[in-house]
Amino acid sequence: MYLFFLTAPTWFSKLPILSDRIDPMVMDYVVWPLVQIGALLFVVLTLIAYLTLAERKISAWIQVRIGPNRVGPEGLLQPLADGIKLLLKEDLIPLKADKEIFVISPIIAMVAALVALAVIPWGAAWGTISNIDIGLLFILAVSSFGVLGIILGGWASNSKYSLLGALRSAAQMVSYEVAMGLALIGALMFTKTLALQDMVISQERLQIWNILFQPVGFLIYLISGVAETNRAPFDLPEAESELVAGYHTEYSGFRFSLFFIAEYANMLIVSAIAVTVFLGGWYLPGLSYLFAPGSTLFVLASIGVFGLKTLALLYLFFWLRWSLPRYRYDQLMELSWKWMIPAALANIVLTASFLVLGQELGLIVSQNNSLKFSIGGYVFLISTAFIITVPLIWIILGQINQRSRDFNLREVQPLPMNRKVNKNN
Amino acid sequence: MDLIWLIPILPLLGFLINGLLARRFNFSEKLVGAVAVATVFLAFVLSLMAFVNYSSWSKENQAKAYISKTLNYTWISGGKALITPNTTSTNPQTENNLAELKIDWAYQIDHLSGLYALFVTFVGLLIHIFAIGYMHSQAGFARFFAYLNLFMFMMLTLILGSNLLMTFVGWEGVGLCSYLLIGFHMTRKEAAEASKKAFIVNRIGDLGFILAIIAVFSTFGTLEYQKIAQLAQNYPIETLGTFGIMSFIALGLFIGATGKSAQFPLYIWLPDAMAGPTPVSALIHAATMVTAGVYLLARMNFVFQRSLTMMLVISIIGVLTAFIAATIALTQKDIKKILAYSTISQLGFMFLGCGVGAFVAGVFHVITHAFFKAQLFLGAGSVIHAMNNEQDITRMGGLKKYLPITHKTMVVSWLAICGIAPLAGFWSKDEILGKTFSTTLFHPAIGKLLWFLAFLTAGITAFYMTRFMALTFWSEQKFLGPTANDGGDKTSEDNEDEKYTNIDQKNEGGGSFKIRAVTANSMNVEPTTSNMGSTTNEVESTTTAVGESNIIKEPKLNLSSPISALVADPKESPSIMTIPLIILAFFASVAGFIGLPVGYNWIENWLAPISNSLSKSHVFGTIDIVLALLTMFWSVAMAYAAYHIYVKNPQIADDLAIKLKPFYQLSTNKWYWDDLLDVKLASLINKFNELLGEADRHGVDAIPNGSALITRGASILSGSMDRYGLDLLVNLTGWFTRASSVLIRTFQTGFLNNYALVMIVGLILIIVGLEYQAIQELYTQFFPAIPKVTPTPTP
Amino acid sequence: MINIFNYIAPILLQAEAISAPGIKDRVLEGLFNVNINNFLVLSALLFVIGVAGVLTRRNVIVIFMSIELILNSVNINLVAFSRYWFLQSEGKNAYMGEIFTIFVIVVAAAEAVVGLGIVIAFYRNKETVAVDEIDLMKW
Amino acid sequence: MRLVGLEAVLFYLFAVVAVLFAVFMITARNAVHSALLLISTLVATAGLYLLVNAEFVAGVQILIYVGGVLVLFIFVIMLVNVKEEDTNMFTRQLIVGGALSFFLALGVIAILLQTQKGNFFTLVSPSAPKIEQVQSSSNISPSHNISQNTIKVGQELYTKTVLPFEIASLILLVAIVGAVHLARERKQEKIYD
Repeated sequence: MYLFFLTAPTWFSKLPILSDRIDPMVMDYVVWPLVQIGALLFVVLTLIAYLTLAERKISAWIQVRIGPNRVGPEGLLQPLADGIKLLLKEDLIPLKADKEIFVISPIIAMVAALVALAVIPWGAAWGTISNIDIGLLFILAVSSFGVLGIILGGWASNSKYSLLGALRSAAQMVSYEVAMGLALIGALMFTKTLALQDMVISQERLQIWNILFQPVGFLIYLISGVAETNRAPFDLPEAESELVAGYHTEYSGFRFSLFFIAEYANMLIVSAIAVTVFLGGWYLPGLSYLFAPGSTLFVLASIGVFGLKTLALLYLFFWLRWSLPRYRYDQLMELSWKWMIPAALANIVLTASFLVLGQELGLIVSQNNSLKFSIGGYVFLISTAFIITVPLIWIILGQINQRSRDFNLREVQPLPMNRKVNKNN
Repeated sequence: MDLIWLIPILPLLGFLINGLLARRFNFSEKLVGAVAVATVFLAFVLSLMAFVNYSSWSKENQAKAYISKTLNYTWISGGKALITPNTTSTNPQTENNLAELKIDWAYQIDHLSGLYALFVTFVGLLIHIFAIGYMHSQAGFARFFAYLNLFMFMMLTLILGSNLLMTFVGWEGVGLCSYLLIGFHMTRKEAAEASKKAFIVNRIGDLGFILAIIAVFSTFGTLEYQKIAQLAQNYPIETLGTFGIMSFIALGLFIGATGKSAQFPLYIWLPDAMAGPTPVSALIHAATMVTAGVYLLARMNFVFQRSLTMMLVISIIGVLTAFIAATIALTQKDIKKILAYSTISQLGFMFLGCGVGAFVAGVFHVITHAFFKAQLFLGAGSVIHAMNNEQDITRMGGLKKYLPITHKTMVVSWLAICGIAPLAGFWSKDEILGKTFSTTLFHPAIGKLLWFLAFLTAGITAFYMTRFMALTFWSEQKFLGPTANDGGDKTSEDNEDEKYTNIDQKNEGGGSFKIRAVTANSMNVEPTTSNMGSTTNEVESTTTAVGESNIIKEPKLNLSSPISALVADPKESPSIMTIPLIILAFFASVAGFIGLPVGYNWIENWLAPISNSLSKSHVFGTIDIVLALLTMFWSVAMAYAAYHIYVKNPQIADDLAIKLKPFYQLSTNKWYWDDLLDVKLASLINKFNELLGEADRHGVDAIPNGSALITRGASILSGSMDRYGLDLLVNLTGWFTRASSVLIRTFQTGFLNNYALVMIVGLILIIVGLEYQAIQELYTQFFPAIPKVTPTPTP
Repeated sequence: MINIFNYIAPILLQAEAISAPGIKDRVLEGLFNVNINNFLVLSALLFVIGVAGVLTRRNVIVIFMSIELILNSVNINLVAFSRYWFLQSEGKNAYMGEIFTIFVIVVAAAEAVVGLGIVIAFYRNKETVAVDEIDLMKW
Repeated sequence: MRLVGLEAVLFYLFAVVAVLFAVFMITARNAVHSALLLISTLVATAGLYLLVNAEFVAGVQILIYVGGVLVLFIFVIMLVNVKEEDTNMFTRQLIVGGALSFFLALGVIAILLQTQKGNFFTLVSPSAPKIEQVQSSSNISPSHNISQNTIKVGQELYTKTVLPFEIASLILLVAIVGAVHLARERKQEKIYD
């Protein structure tokens, strides 16, 4: 087993209460991670509580309303009130439900969402809990557990709405997971690692954000991310108007709130990964001039930068939800298989070609598992990404979907009358 | 430079995209064209980069060929093979005369292939661009570009391949593409037949090539060019009259080259190949594919130089081809066939150059010829396009004012092919002529004779090219101009009348006259024009009519298709077609400066590592200047004569044709070579077949008839035996099978787990069988009371 | 290579006691000295459980799952030997086991996809997935 | 290869979980329960992979099995919607099959015991190498001491085993096409064709 926790900062290990009694090794690998985890859980859970408030406020502003403003000043205590309400509600288990799975599935969803938080690089140096070799793979693997929670929850409720929601969710998430994974590969070619902290460091070393090399990848990732978290306009598994509430129709009280927290935590993770992979993570050009790299202030500032970027993307999530209508189910599938996945594949091929070409032209040097660009290399890669890749992928998608009925708004040809569908089959 | 493997692969990619996806996804013409042009353009850019990189690289590496490491794998690995090298060779690969048959699929670049790849991709690029305009809104647009891209892939594989077998693959591939593209309008009979002809004639040459490849391997034990080049140095030069292994290889390669480059006995396919679309003619049948033969000669020059016999044969064949084709071109009427024979003639020049040891001059002429001939073909394409697919030059004339750009650019190429001083053709052609005159390979008299024939041919070239230009552009207009466009309103009776009157008129007199017939739908002439072209040819070969008269007997008077009349509204082609013309014309005028005989001869220096030519010692002297001036004046004189005859006094042409009737007929009938093949040879074979048939019918048939009688008798006997003896056995077998099946079929339960169970039983049996002793030992450990059965210890 | 568990393990197992040469402690240490054989036994057990599932269950889908279990037991062997070989051969060809595992996973996924497709097609016709009702191929 | 200390403890934990849940899996009445138990077994196996430093395979195992294959299984179970098998959970060859499995287990383990004789549960001799001492690591920057497993596997995968890799992708393609063809209804085919 290799080391994957990061060591404690000096100011922590020199705290007088601790340093006398505890071995420095135990301090680094037991005490400090526990402190970090505790702090992270506190911050994230609080944040999630207030994200619900933020969503209601934002939706209110978008619809020119005021939003919750009764509980506390400007409604700031609303999350607390909601939480108490959910905790005190009666805990129902339907009679015909599969009891074990009904109980265990919200826990699976919640745990999967929270475990993924462990590897996200929240900040420079000690701002991160752990940096593991398979970081991105770990996130994708763990988030696939979340799917399991939703499916099993829907199935165990023994209700047709829940089952339909679960089925939809299974198909949707499996589909969009493919697009999501493929969209990230283009960026991986630049960072040359799966470890998330190393990804940020590689962007810091190149002094650029990957989104400039990977506009298509970023877009695909973002769209798949929205679909992966079951947010509008892809919220078919819990479509209120069709399935009552989808997979969590039968859930109430605390179990329901677990699903709810899992959804918001997933949003947070998707945003954080987008920030890490495409938007430079905690790296901000010029930050190292303001604070000495490695200093405590620098780490705090980097955490702040990461948080701001993540919150900006979260705002985008809310904005999308209250602006766009829901997709139809076949449109949803078509979007994944006919648009996202071909585009992601084309993006991979083009990116790889341009990287090889750049190396042949001498603009890019690859050594020790990292890339080095000359000025021409930056210009070459960014210009090819925007001038060649984007239009070419648009053309390819246009060709693939030429006969598609829904997306290019053509007249739907009705089936001819003499072609009756044989109902016996 | 490692990216040279991409140069061929890119067009292949274009081929795959256009060939596989275009129809499925209904690609627009723009997209198809963009894909095709973009791949070729990238290939061109890569060639340029590789060329530049290689030129600096080769200086540091003793001008070795550079083999790309990126795409390089063992293609054929066939173990050891017995070869027969000569005793003097010290080949490290061969021990005990065994060589490893290991052929790589690798792309290499050296001085020759770099140059070739550069001009092939460049000319190809321009022709691709031209073709977008030319093929506009024709059926099979995507198919056409897919074929063109495939052709580029094959041609570049031919050029850049690092061994003979890869070249052979490319060789066959370009033959295939040529076949596909000649027969592009495959619904038309003559196109289909022309494509078959091209393919079959090429096969004859390819047989020679295959034999040569086998001979090369059995001699050298390798097919890599670099190794052959080293090993060939160990062989002695086979002097004139001797015929050793080197001569054999050279002969095989030369036969291959003869087929592909349309040399004397096998040239017949090239004129017919003009049934393909014009850009194809320009790309494949003028600029690139047909020069593959010259490429092969230059590539394998170290072998050819070992055999003086074959050098002489090449020279003679080359000069004969040049002369014969030039004389045929004098009287052709189809705009593209003139150019086709001209191409054959120029190829003859190239072979002559190679034959006298001036391989550099041959390659030089390939490049200059590629530019001006491609330009001429594209110009012809532009003319055809403007004339609504009319191809007969005797019906054109006066196009100068309609097609200014085409005309100007073609004038440049015309001057270039005639060999007028500063233009490209002059330098290369005169280099060949000069090298021929002063060749040291053969007896001086042979050189002089070859030179004289080539000299004559140069003049004839000037004559027929001037005739071509004159009839197309400068002479009187022979079709209805855009003002007479009201013919479409006429009734059908009128049309019929006019048609017949026209034919009458034509039959009455020879001489040049204006065709004024108008048919109802002559304005929307379908692309059936090579129909016309071919019928004119047919008629030509059978009629005894004289002069330049257009005696056109339309075999079927079909009302729906126009017969002879022509109303044309020639307009200059769109800029996508004219820009390639201009670029090519520019290169046709300046390409000669890469091979100036005085000063810095760039191409000589560049190709020096490839061909340490035998006639290298020749120094440029006064005699060359005299010869060059002589040739030029001779060409100018002939050109003026042609101008005089065809523009100033058109009737002279007819008079001349009557006076020189035998020669005229010889020329129009293509020296009766086609007839000899088609009629005489075919009828000879037919007669032989009939003879055999007779013998078969009377002599041989008696034997089967007799045997049949015996058989019938015997069958009656054996039938009865069968019925009573054998049937019993068969029935017994059937009964046994049925009985046993009752027992066996119970095992087949159709129950999945049962089958798995049987599998596991087998697994357990295997374990027990294999590890019997181990289990037994274990058993005795736990139950020591039971004695061992086999006391032998486990190994 | 920094092995954190090696650090914590002595605390956990009371290292001082073990290092004393008592027979009982040495047995304990031998038990907690996991080598390739333990992986082989685990793999064999999972394999046999999978086989038992294939032989006895009626539901086709569960049989498929048992097959996945069998493949998984093979993967354990491959990965364990990969590590074993890594230490024996000092890193040469050490990752072939893991790579082969990836291939096995890929093939398992393909097999599951096709198999489940067949199950759906069959269910559509006969409305059952019980394996002893799928016996159309018997005599 | 030696796993000692906490690693050994974790090995036994994962091994027991894997075997126990595997047994539960083949005896569960409900197919969904079976799937969930199989997932547990697979996750425990992934933990074993982590113990022997095969991080990448562990990640792939979870991503593909849990995220892909088992979701598909559950999806199909829901789609065919089989009622619980009340009486006939096992086939009629339960006893024979169980016995054979038992013999198989005996046979396999017998072979293992015999061929690896003396390597099980033996006493560790006092001269056996001691547990490695942990070195201080507080000064090493984080990006340099993480495992290189992914990089190594990737390098070998795309150099030495390129051809099997391509073949595997081909198999996947064939499987996709086959599955689509199998699972598509006649009705759908008629509409789309």
